Amino acid sequence: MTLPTATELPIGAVVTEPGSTRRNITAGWRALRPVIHDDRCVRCQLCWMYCPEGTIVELKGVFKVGNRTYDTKYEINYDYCKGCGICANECPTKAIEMVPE
Amino acid sequence: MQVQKTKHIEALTTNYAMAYAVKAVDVDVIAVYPITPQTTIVEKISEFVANGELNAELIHVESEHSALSAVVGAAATGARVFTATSSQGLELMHEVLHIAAGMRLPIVMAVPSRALSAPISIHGDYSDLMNARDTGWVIYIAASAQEAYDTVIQAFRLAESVSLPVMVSYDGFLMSHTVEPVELNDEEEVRKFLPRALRPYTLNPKRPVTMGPLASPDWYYEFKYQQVLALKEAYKVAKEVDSEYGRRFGRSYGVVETYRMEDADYAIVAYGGASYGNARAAADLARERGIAAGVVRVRLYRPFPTADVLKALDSVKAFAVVDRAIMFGSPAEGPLYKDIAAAMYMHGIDKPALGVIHGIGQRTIYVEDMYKIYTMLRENPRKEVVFMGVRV
Amino acid sequence: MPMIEIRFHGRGGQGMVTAAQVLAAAAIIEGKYAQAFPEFGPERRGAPVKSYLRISDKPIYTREPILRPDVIVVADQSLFRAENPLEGSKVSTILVVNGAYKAPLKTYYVDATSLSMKILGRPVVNTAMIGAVVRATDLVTLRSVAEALKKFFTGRLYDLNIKLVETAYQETVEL
Amino acid sequence: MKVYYKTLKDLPREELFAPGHRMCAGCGAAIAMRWITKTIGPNAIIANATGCVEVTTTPYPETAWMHPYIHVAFENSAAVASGVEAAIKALRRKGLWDAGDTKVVVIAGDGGTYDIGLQSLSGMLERRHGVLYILYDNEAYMNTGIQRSGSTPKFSWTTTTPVGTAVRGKIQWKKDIMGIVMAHRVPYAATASISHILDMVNKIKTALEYTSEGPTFLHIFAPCVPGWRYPENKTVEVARLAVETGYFPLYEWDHGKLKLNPPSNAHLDKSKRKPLKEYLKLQGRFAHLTDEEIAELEKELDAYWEYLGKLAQL
Repeated sequence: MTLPTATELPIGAVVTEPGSTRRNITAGWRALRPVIHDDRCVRCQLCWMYCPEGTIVELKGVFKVGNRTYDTKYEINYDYCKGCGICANECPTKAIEMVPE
Repeated sequence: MQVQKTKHIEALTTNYAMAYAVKAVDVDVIAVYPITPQTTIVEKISEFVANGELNAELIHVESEHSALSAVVGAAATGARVFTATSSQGLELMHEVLHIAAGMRLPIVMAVPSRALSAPISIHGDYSDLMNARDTGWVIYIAASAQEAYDTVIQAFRLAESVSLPVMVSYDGFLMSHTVEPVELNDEEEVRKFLPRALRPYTLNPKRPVTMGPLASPDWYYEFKYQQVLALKEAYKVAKEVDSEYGRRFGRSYGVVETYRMEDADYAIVAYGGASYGNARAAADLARERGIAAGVVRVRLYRPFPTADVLKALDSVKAFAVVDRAIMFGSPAEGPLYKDIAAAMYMHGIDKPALGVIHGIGQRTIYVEDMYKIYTMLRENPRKEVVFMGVRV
Repeated sequence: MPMIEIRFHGRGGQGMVTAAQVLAAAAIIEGKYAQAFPEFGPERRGAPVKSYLRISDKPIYTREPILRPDVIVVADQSLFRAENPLEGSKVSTILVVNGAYKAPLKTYYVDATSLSMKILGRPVVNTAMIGAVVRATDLVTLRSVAEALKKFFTGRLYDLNIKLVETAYQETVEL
Repeated sequence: MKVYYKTLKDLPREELFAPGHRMCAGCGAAIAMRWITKTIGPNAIIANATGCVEVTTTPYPETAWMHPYIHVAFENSAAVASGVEAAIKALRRKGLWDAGDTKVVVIAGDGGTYDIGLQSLSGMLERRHGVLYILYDNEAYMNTGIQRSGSTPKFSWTTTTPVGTAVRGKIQWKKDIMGIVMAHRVPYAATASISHILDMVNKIKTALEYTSEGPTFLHIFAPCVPGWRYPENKTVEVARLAVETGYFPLYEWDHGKLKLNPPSNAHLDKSKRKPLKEYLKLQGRFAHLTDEEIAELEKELDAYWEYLGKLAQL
């Protein structure tokens, strides 16, 4: 890859694209992968709240799980999950399982 | 463009002249911290703000490190900023000097120069400035209150044109506290000379950017090279700004000033008011006594005006460089001497150049001593650094 | 007019730095060039201090201390014991002194301390000495001095100082 | 504290701190950053001190920040923020500010706050700039590889307070930064923990709104996986135990009144606090502690609670 020259770069090392670390996929950091068992999820939001990377995605809609209906569902954005396991550790219903990659 | 018609001349110290320039420029944020001999600048600015003559935010910081840090923050936010310091204060700022330049912020700072501790000295020399000379700032050294006033206004224009911070320095006490006539510009005209320009990047939630990131070896060098290019550009732009200022306000100085150099055999190269002024008087004396003497004054010190200095010294038989700072342990202890020696070497010029260290800790600079330098040049032209006026 | 060099001798607190600055400002008001600077130091009240004034029709470049003064101003006679205010004087040098003092120079004197006490109620002699210098040298007009003083004093203090300058001007005597 | 968010449902949804940053897996500070950025909303400028957060979030040419962000140096983030705040004021007065009511927020670690940045913090507080200063406290210089700071607790292992035969960990107590800040008579200062998000975001919002009166301060407890030597899934658990054992009380200083917040408001009664050992035993940095040393820490903690109780009665 050819990197930009001194005159091509913005002056003063200003980073002009907000939130651009998104280009850096950190999935490769992960040894264990969290898996949400939706049937055990009670939508308490704790995983979403505590994820250091913001990788727990909250979906809105109508979700039927067994005989219960929820207006939210939680999924994991594996692009950025570093596999720390805080979500699994904090889950009160043990709905998140850490499995080897 | 028209030269101002009605003259408004005030009796001002150079420090007060700085404050008047800041007022004319309509600065937004000023960091205020006392240190001798700088203090009367920020006192006068505080008075202007207290009287409603200057619409600026004063930040009464708790140290010089914070003074420069605060104006870095304000400049990054898009404000026009100013601060001032001397001596130990400039030393305390040192870390942030590099950062301000690396972030390419158009900060203007006044530096009435003063000796460094230890032992403590409140008196003038250029040790403080010379320690800051390679930090990526543009540096002017003025020789009169009028020039210092004009230079601050030019400095804002230059800083905002090339995105570099600028220091305007001059002799501590020998100028900072000396009352002289200063012709003040019409403030409306100054503001026309310095229109508010939208800077490409500022801290603004409407256009978020990140400033001061971490640069890896793949990226860092290019930003440093950008600074090299910017200083080269500043050499050109400083001349243009000075010319335009001359057309508008009737006063310009060039980047290098010469006195009686047309037919001079021997020259003194100097910077600052006392060294230059007394060298001028010495040149007059020398000419009365049959020596074709002249003076070259370096006004723009960084970027170094190599071409102009070499041109000024082109036809002399020998010259002396007088420095009011010591670079300890250096092959030549005078900082300006070393710059000129390097410039000459790079251009294949070889002629006798005497380095003279003088005025350290404001040891009195006499015209007679300056005259002696001309006689030394005539009688024994050589390459050597001498410490004039020290008891050994 | 050739360059005139004046050296002021006083003690910290007597206002000799201001005296040089006021006269510089007066000269500048008259379109002349001037340069006023103190002998710099951390000295506090009471210490002997010098200040310098140059006035000329042409721009002034030299910044060395005044070694061969055309005028010497001494605000306090005790200074003759503390140092030698007459050092470097020329045959033509004029001495302006607070109170009668016998010196081998053309001398003008005024009882600045008494006048200051009477008019200001304080022994701050600088403005009285300004009046005496103007009388002795005619370097600037009293009108320019009055204009220059506006930068240094306001209100009642301005009025009193103008009165003091004028009174001192009138009461200055050539020895 | 004003309650802006009553339940988790009320919490701000928009993410304003981008993933892909290089903070450690399980980083406590990362949780804090997510919630700080969400809570302050987009109309704010962030000044960040040198530290873990700074180097891991701004690897040129990328940034995790979606706010206007500036990093200058280690010790001066409060001074930089003072300049930013003053600039907004001056530019607004002159009609040159187009972004409305923009807030200014400092984010700094314990090294940049307790130690090298204390002077500029004090200056900013004394001058009463309308800036929210947020300290994320991981109790050591983690960016340089776990060296002791003024915030490191007594007996803690760090690389500069190793556990040897003659000296066993840090000798001195942790500095009372909140006491120092409160002594500046700021309108609002509070402690918060990444384990108690609802409490934390309400404090962030309260502190942010109070910047219209002057400087405000938040002390956020943010555990560090490599520095404290615990498994990376335990970050929130460690933080929660710090609160529940009374090691890190949640309280706020609101216009001169100190108030303990739940669950810490019950902890003046020692029997309501979990044993300190439960907090210590999770962390490798305390693994060498003897029962006597733990007893000494407990004794000091009791004294601290007595002091807090007196403050709360003022």
